[in-house]
Amino acid sequence: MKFSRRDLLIGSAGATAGFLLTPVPWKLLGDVSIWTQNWPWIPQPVRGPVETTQSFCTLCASGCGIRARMAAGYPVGISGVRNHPITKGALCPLGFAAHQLNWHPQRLREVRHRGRAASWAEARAAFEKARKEGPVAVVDGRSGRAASSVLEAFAKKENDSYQVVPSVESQALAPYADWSGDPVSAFGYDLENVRTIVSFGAPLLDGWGAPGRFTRLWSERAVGAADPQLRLIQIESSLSRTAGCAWQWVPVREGSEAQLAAGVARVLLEEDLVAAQGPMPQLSLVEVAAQTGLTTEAIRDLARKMVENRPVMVIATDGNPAIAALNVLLGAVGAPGGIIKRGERVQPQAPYEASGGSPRAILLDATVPWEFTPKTDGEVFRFAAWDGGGNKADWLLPAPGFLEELTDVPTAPTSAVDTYAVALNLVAPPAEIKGAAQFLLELDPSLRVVEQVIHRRCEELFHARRGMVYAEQAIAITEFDSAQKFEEQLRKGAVWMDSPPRISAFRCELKEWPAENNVRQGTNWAAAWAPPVLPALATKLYQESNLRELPAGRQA
Amino acid sequence: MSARYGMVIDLDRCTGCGSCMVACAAENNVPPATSRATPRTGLTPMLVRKVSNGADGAAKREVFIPISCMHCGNETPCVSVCPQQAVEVDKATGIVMQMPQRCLGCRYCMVACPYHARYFNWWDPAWPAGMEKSLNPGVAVRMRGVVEKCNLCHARLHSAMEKAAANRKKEIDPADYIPACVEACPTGAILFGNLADKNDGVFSAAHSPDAFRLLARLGTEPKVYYKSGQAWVRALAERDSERAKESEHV
Amino acid sequence: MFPWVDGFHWSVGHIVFLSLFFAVVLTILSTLLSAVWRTASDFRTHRATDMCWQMNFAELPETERRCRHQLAGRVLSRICDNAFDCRHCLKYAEFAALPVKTPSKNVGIGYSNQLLYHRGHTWVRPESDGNLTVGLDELAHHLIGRPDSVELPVKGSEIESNGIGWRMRKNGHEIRVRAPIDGTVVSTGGDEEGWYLKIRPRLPLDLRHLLREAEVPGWLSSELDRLQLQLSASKSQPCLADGGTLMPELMDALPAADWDTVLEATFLEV
Amino acid sequence: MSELLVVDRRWIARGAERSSTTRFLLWLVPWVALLALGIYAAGLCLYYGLNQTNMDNRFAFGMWIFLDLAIIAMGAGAFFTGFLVYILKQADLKPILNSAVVLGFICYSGAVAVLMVDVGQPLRAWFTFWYPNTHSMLTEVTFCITCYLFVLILEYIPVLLRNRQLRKVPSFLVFEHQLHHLVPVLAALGAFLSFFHQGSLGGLYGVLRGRPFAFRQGFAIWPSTFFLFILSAIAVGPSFLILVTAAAEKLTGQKLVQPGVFRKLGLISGLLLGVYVAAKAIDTLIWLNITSRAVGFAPWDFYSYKPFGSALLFLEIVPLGLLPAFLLTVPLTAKKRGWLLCGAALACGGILLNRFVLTVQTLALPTLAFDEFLKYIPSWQEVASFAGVIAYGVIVYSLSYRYLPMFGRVKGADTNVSVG
Repeated sequence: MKFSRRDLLIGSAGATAGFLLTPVPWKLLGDVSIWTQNWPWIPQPVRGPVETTQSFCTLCASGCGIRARMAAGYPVGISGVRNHPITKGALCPLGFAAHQLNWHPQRLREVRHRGRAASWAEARAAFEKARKEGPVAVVDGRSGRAASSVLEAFAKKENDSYQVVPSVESQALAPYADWSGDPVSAFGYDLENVRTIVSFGAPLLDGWGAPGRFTRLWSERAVGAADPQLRLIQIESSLSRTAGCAWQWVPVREGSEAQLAAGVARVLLEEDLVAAQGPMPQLSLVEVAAQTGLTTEAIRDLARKMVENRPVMVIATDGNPAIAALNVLLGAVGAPGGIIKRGERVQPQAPYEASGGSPRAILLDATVPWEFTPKTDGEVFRFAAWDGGGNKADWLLPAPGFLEELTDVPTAPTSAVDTYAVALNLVAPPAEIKGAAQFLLELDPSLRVVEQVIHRRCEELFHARRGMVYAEQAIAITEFDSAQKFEEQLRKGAVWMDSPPRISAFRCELKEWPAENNVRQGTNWAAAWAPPVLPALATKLYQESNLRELPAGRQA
Repeated sequence: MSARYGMVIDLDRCTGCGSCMVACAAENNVPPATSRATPRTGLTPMLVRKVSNGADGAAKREVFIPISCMHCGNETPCVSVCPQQAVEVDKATGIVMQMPQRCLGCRYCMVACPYHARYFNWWDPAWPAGMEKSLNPGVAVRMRGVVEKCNLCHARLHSAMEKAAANRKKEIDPADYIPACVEACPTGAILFGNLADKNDGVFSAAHSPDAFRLLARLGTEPKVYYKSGQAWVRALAERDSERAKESEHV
Repeated sequence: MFPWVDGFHWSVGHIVFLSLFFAVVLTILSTLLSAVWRTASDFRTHRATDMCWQMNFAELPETERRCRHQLAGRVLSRICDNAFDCRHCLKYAEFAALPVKTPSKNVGIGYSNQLLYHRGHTWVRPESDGNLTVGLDELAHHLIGRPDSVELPVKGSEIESNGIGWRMRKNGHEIRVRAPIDGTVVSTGGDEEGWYLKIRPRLPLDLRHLLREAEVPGWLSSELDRLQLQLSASKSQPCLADGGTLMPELMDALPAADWDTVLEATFLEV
Repeated sequence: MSELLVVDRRWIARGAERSSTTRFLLWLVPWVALLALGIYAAGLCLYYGLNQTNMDNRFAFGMWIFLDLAIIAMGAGAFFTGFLVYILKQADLKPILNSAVVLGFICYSGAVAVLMVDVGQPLRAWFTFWYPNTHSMLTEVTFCITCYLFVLILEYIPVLLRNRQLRKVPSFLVFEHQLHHLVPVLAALGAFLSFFHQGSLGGLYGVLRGRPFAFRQGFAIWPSTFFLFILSAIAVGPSFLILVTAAAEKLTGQKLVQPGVFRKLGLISGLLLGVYVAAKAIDTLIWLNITSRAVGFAPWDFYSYKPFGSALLFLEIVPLGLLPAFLLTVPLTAKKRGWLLCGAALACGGILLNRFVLTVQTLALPTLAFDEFLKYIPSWQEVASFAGVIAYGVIVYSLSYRYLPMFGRVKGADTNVSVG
């Protein structure tokens, strides 16, 4: 039998029709659709039970309360804690994606020596060798933590230096420390009681201090009324986020903020708007007007508005004494709604200078801002969780990342009251990770470990019997039976807050009006962001939208 | 249950920090940008847009307008255009739901949306190695080639309903269902609730004299309201409202 | 799509839309299937061969469709509209009665007045036993010469006039020779025998459609003209040897000519 | 090579004058290269995703949709000529029917191919059939175009089977004959389907409530653009047929159709174009003064952005609308081939511009008060993919012209054999 073309045609048509009648093509069609919905190369979340744990964000000194949703041992979602007495549920945009940071491609997972892989033993040997040659310096980015006390103890023991890099917000408080003799760490802003805030470029609504604190106050007291309870006057050369939201924006010429402060001081004194009598600035009002680009009338108006609704406080973006001096003039130092001195229940460590000459090695804790570069001839040992690249440190030592380390959270730099909290190591760190305190403890096992320090501090707080514990509800510390119960509560994510301080007037003596130095422009949201990298989702803000610029020196 | 979930966003309270955008992306497993992504190819189901009043110098003012899906309640533009029913309005909640696994990626709905609140997955979703462990287990990752948008954190609504069902309750506890952006806003600028409930805070806020909706004249009944005490901000609601006012003066 | 598929709604719009869609799909499918079905039934009822011939005939150039009466000079000009099947021609009798005007001339190729010719260059010779012998005419023989192979129908098979009588191959060209009459093959010959088929004709016997006598030289000379044109158009070599006598074994002699076209025109293919 | 020459000649209809094999191959070379580039570009888009294009979330439809709409309008000649020949019995247009079918097949298959690259998940294309949303204009478009493509294939098959070699297979020839008998059914079906999908392509944008530039009021469920698109498509289809046929005549140096066919097509095109322009003008007035005003959009919201000024609207209505309508209908110009072709070209240009405005300008214009005017320039992948479709069209048309009876009875014009 021969196959003709006709047979072939009929055969193939029949086969096609027959095939369509079988379930095969329809099953394949369905499978294709399911396959396209679950392409194997698309990552899918690991399904499983989700538990919620409360802790604190330790990426900056603000110590915001966070609720971490944990699945399979990893955080899968971060949100704020509404019951936190200071941050009240707010987080900065980066905090919401902070749980991704541990997986950042720049994550340090091994010891690196000048760009090459090295071991902890080598790092330890190098550090010990330097320490034998002379003093070393230990630099802490956030003093007051239990780990800080380990660093300090280590340094003091053999007459090494212990240095502290103050936060941006504390730098602005430095003049008051100079004038009063009290330590900078003791000062805070009594934002809760102020009615007029004059900000000289401080990004109050854009990453200044804890994100929840001032923004909440502003939202509750400053928005929506022509004559609000809280007036925010922003003095800034460009329309920043804070300036845009301010009750009044005073656009001054860039860098002339200190001159404006002098002008305002002159008006305040000349028009007897304040109780203080002096000192009178050198600059005349006309000179100030010329330098700031404002009219003399605008300056007079500003000064009058400042005292219209008291108490008033001036907040600077750096430690410019001319601006700080305004607070002295306005009587906003050591008064409600001004610069106040905290109780300092947990004493931060004061810097300690070694006497044996320049340090042979410098150890930078992971809290030290990435931009901070010490001047030294010796080797630099930098602890960091992420490698920001382009750093001069000789040794890069992999430090714990987000939620990978047990640490306590002392009072935030701008806070008006003392707080204390404990952030647990919720996430198991990669194998090679070691904190600075742990590193030093290995060198000197006689030091007290972080956990012991926290334990000791809890006991001290418990015995002082002051303040409240903010857990699900606020509980007075006096209601706790024992220090142990108190510590347990803290370890569950509660925060202790001191009773509102009695305002103890402290004296700032101003002999003459300070020189009007140039003022640094307002730092933005990310300046306070100590890690050298941004969470992956920050691309939403600077790359996938026009909302923000990528901060200089940072990468996502 | 017959709710009409919606939001009232107080623009005077928005500082443009961007927390809502990041919290939204984290909650919904939105991937970070690839190196080539731009503001026009990004994935931002919640997007804060910066709008200026056009003046210079001291007269310049800016406002930040968070824009997500408006969950239009009438003639929902994206629903009727989708060729394969990948978009639908949930009758029980009023939420406009996007089903990515049904989506063909034709992008007709994006063309239809006057608010540009819909986003196309131009790239395969990718995270740095290991970061998939940080994904939210409640939400499936979308694949390349489909459209996505805000679905008012439907996974949260789902778990709130599960919780209510476990407690043998018909209605969910409003405290259990708060979308990520609402929760994230540090100034509490976003009010969320049931617009059909006269006792709900959003109802009165939506009916306050300062409240307005974007392009309300299109008649799509968006369920996201905005609020501002500033006239120039309210004027952003419609395209020609400023001109209309000018002509009134003439 | 269907009531049991997700997304189906019992709404008027949905039902109307899908009904229209299914109606369209059914129309398309039934159009296709009915064409297939009709094709199959055409083959079943043996209409297919005739249909093919009719369609091919319609595509032939006018010069190849001239009426036998024009060839014989009975009429000035007439195009056949019966696909060369005079058995169906209503005017046949009328024209056949007219006097022949073309003087019989030497056309340069042999033919016989005893043979009946088909336009596909076959001849038919009635035999005494009532069978018909079919062979290739001289012109075709001159063209092809000795075929490389011949594929004849098996004994007992039916052939239909204008259908394929037999196939030959020559120099890579397939030649399908049209059968001049309907009938059953009783024996097969070949090139050597000088005939190819012996056919028992289907009754009643009607050979009216075949060319005869005065029509043949007219037809052959016009065919020779066509050949000369076609062959000289492609190649400049002479094909008619001295004074209009056709060279034998032309396909071998002029291998470069456009034989596809020549053979198709000769054997009435399109 | 000589083998190829023989095979090539063997497939060309007997007596048809065609260029030499070498010339034909040389003609094909650039188009095949372009097609290969197009396939490569489309492959990039399918493999790496649509990030290869310059479309984005705001310009979600780009050049592809514009050109799809345009070529589908141009392909309307297929159904409209079929409608004229078989339903309205305009037998004198029959000689051009096959070429209209081939042209329609090229336009529609090309458009469908581009659409398959244009969607993010081509493997899910069948979802539209499985879960159809019958309210969507795109569903209507998808259903009708797919069905119509099958109709076109069925109409193309008889042309294909009439090839010199294919017709030698008796079953092909008989099938061709039987299918050809049923073509009036297909023509009616094609007219029905085309009516709806040309319309729903217009509706595609007309229903966009969220895009006041495109949104139109209408009748029943269809916006006015639905009807304008049908009208404009049947107006431009014959013009495009004229242009392509004239181009084929120019390239082959042969007279393919009688001048009367051009005249008739031109007249039909011109008259319909006139009606279309009038309807379009009325629609524009209603839209500018009532529809878009009602939702807070004024004419200057649409026409104050360069380069999309009101000049574009004028251009579309007068020089590319009224003018060709006159050129194609007024005997003085319609009689002259040059003017006729000019009119047809202008008519095609007008419809191209119309589709461009509706697709691209709609997306470029702001909707929110704080939206900016957008720019979009297609990427090379987009351009190359589309150029590939053009090349595909040229190749299919060239092959069809060479091997198939495209223009009535090819043999009729054959005068190789003189009467002896």
